[in-house]
Amino acid sequence: MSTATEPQTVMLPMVAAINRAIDEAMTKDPRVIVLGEDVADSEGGGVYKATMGLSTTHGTDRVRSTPISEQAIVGAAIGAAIAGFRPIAEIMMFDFIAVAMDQVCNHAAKLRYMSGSQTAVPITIRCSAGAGMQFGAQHSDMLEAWLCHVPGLKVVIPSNPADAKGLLTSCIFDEDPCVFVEQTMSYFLPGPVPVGEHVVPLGQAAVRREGTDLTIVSYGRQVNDCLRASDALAQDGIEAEVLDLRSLVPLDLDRVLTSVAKTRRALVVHEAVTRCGFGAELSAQITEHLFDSLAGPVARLGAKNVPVPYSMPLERAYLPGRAEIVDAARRVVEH
Amino acid sequence: MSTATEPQTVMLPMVAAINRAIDEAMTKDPRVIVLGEDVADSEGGGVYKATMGLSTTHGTDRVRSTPISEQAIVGAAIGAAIAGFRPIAEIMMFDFIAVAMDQVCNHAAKLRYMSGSQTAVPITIRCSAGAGMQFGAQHSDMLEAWLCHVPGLKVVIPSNPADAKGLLTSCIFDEDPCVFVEQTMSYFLPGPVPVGEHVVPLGQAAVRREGTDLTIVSYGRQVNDCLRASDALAQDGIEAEVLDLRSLVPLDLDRVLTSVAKTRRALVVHEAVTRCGFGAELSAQITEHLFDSLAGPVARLGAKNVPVPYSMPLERAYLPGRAEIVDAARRVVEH
Amino acid sequence: MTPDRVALLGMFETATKIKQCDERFRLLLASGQIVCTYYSPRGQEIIPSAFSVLLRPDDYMVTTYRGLHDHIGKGVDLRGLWAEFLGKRSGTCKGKGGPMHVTDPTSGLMVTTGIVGSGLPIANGFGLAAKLAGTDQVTVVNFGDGASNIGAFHEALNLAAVWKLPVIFMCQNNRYAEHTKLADGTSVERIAMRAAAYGIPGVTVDGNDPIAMYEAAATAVRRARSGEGPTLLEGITYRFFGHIMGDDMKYQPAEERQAAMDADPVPAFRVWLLAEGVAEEVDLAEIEQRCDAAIDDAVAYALAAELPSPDELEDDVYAENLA
Amino acid sequence: MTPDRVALLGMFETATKIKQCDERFRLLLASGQIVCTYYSPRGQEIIPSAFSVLLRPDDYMVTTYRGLHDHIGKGVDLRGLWAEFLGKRSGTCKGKGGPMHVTDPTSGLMVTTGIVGSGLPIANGFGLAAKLAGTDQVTVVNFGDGASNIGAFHEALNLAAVWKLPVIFMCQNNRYAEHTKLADGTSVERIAMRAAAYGIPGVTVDGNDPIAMYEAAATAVRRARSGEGPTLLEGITYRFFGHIMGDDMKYQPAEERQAAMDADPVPAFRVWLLAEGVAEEVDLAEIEQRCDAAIDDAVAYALAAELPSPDELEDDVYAENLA
Ligand SMILES: Cc1ncc(C[n+]2csc(CCOP(=O)(O)OP(=O)(O)O)c2C)c(N)n1
Ligand SMILES: Cc1ncc(C[n+]2csc(CCOP(=O)(O)OP(=O)(O)O)c2C)c(N)n1
Ligand SMILES: [Mg+2]
Ligand SMILES: [Mg+2]
Repeated sequence: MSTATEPQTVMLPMVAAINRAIDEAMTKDPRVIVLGEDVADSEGGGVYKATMGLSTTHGTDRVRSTPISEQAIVGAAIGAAIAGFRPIAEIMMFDFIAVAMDQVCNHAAKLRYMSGSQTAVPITIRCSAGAGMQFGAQHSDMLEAWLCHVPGLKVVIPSNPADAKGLLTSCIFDEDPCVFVEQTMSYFLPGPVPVGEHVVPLGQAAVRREGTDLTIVSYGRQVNDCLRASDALAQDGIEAEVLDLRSLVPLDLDRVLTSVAKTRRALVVHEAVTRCGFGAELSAQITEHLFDSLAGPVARLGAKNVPVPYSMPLERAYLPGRAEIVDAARRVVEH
Repeated sequence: MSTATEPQTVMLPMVAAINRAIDEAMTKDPRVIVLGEDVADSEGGGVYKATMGLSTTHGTDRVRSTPISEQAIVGAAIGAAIAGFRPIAEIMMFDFIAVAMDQVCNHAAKLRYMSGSQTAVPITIRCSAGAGMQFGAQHSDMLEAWLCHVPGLKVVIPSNPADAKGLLTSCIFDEDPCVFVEQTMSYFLPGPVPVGEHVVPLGQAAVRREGTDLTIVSYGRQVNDCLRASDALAQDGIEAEVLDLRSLVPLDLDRVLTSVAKTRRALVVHEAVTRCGFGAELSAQITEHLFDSLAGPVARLGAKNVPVPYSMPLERAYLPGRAEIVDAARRVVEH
Repeated sequence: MTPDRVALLGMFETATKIKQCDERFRLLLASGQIVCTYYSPRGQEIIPSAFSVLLRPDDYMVTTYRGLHDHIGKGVDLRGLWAEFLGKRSGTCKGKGGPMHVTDPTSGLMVTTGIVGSGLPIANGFGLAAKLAGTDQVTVVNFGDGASNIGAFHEALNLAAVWKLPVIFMCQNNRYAEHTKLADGTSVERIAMRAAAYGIPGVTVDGNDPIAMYEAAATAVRRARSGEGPTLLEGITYRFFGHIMGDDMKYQPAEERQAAMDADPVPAFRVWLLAEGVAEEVDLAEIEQRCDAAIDDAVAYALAAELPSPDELEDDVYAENLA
Repeated sequence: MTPDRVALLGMFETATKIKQCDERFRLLLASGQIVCTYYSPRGQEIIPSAFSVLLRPDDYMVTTYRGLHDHIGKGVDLRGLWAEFLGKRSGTCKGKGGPMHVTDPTSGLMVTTGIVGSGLPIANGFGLAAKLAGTDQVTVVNFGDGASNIGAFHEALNLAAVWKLPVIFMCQNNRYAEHTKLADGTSVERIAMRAAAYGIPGVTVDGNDPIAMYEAAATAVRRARSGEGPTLLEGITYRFFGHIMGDDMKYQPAEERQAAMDADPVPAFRVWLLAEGVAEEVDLAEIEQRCDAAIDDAVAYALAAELPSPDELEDDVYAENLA
């Protein structure tokens, strides 16, 4: 990288990339507002500092700290969205969405349909999420499958800082309600992030690694584990193609099918509990479309079917890790 | 049926079978209590009369009408259960569980694990559910997949009055939190119900029809549609085996695999939206276990991927019906 | 702020239209000519009538499944409304929403929800939008006495108070939540007493008294419009025909119901208008005929309208249909 | 109901144990000897100390992530507690729950929840159980000022009032909800004012004043135990060390924090006990040494204890492991 020319990218942790996306969206469009617990600078700019500086730059009218009232937060976002704003509502941790599921699923998701498209709910709900920090069972869940089961919602999970910026920008300007899931374990990992406007469209998976022997489909921070696992597999002569879905709804099924048609073997990896996780949907869809060309069953690797345990060795055993990915991929190839 | 001997069964609609199950459980065990909106007789014994007579028989201490406060209802049930009672909490319609998801999923489901089994939450949550009554998008959802994704919960959906009685009895006396889903459209369909103690264990699927050409796996009222569809299929020489899962968690995977190993073809049918529905999990599991013996991909038939519409022709098009089951089964066999 | 003649006649017209609409619905339902879930608002006509003459079309309203009176009061077109209840394609929401989910942005009727209490947090969003946009639009959200016991009520009132939102929380206290008497589920005698928990005005008024209701609503609207913040308004009323059409109403003492029906607010309003000399018999009869005609027209329109086609099922889920 | 000498010394012992435990946690965390999420209760010792001498082991308690002081006050064994915080197999909950989810039925500490406000509805269930079983057990549920803005608070207080449950809603008002000042998120000055919305007693007390706190708690306990129903009790206190260990506390004015620490309730209590002649220096020193020794023992036990094995992961999800 030359210092003489304006750099195209800067190294930023994901949490800063998210901050930039919001900042730039707010600068570009006065309809973008932010609401959530502790989001304003007088409250520290968010517990993970994702909204730091925004209230100072854009004012506390547009960046509003709220009481601890998730139904009120999402409800206010919905009403303001119908009335023409583009609210970004923060639910501090994904597990807490459980107290607001009615607003999210019975209202945000359904109001366009129930009104025959007379109203729209272009909100973005940001949630930090996931295990790995020893926060225990109520601060560690990945619940994207709940939301993917609800027609009307879009569901987005970035795997790296650049995508976090680009996908969040898409969510903010999308005409439909989007849930944007930010795995806390990824917040502080740096990566190159494009400076200035950067949009990653929803519904476009990325091929993170090309390969011929199996397709590993993943999303969120597990993509990185899949890539590292692929390096290990390559040493054994197994070439994995790694797909990063980026958004689950809309789903880039074409890209998935193209890859699996080529490799004839697929493994789906995600952090959420396996039972009724998004991997089940993917497995079913891949099988429905490609049964005759598959060399073996689509395999799934997710978390164990237990509440997230506190103690570190248990939490480690709960999560799908690199070693498990390698093992699962080997079994897929050996079928 | 002879009138001289005590009949083994009586014809009852499902709602009455449910009433009997609760009545008998309350008679047998003083720890069984009921709470929910309008459940006592002064409030009419439930909007569908499922709890009619119970407060008169067992007293308003044990059959308690509540305010409209689903979090308070489930929370009170949880606390009382930990303290030794066996509460049956009614959530009037399944969609409304969205306001109580935190109590159900973060608490009822997790407290045993989080306490290292020092406490247990033996509650039963009853919900009337499902589309077909033109109630529109907020009174018609089938959300069992949400709950199956939550470790710690059990999920039960009866297809007929006898099972409703026997399965509900199992739920009430189960040591874990059970969600018992009652499709409103089935409430008033009569069927033979065993008189007196009748227990159907959780985790035992029933073969409702034997067949050799494909296995149709279903649960709840759609089992009956599958049976009628099978009659139509039989006229074309297609013999479907129809399985009624009865409980999704625990799942009688053995029974499913035994059947599909025999027929080599499977179709999963449920009322819930297909995307990320329980059918995805079943499809994935069947494929994982039986890939090499399957003659074609596991097919899924659920509701269309839209909020439940109000207008009758739309609601009909939304739901999987008998004709769609026949078509789907034909496609499965033709693969 | 007493209502002038125009306001009074406007209120009477709204009340009459609601009453007649309800009567027509119940008639057609009872005779089997139409089929739909129906939550009768009969007996509760006065509250929306007051707002009908106090709100502008660009003011926002949110209501519930028991919303027909509010829809009419806010000015939702009767043809579309009837067609929506009958599930027709030309209904307000293309037949997709139905009676519990009427939306009509043209008249400012923004959301009708079937989930008890859930309209309140959303109403705050409309209030927030008005505040941020710097307009003086007011939002009215209607809900029942029973709804005051659910969490969303509490969160919404607190947030509205903290943010001083221009929202009127209109509790239509008809003394029953489905089959449950007020006192059996609610720990205060007057819902408006709960305003003390949020430091905002809480006002209880006879919701069947046109003057009292108008004055209380006018005060709340003025307060909201001038940026002074939210009000919790409680109108005491009564639901004549049970929770839902078909309901056996056994839990409602017959005498109590009879007493309420004897004090039917719409004919009482009529008598009062004549007695006070606000209008002549002929004026009121003309209003009644106009309403009748409008309803005849709407019913005929809705009955003749087409049902949607199954092809339309998958539209309107997202801005663009997903693959 | 003034506390007698035994009660006062009991309270002092609890307060001391909490303070020392907290200091040890922060010391070991700061030095990197242990790692865990930690929500310091330092500054809030007096509230649980009052309950520690007023409740029986068979009385129920529910608390939150900021629960260490309540755990100690209710009598959770220190060894198990320390082991649980450190994720050890011999922890109270086998290391599966962790600091935010301590359960210890032996001492009556029934639920510790990490979801703001969610303990309140569950506490009603314990109250209901006691009522149905005809015992005179009391349930205390602790929560913060911020929690009084969430829906579950409202639903729980209403239900407790309607059912007259023997539940004490103990709001530990430490004036911050994470980083948000009370006034910025809460529409009333005193949380106890919200009791009016449920027709139950609402009492605000200096939660750092041992006598006032004891008296208010004793009144609420007596009321609950004698079947008179719930109380909303608000103890004003202050959180010395931010929301969570590691928190930069920038949102807390330094002077405000300093003033609170200057009025540290535990040494103040000590001074008062001596000044009033309730105890001699030697009595208090003995208590302090006893606490210290107990903590030494618990820490040593917890540090030496084994971590759970991955084999244990899938146990305890259901009564019997599913296939
Ligand atoms: C969250 C939720 N719980 C329960 C219901 C079922 N339900 C529909 S209306 C109603 C009673 C509401 O009473 P109230 O608020 O007084 O309104 P009213 O019907 O009297 O206008 C109930 C319990 C619901 N729709 N939503
Ligand atoms: C439903 C929910 N929303 C948000 C959070 C995140 N959170 C944890 S503690 C807290 C502040 C609670 O403040 P308060 O009730 O005053 O208790 P304190 O921490 O001061 O003891 C918040 C917002 C949560 N745990 N649960
Ligand atoms: Mg009512
Ligand atoms: Mg606090």
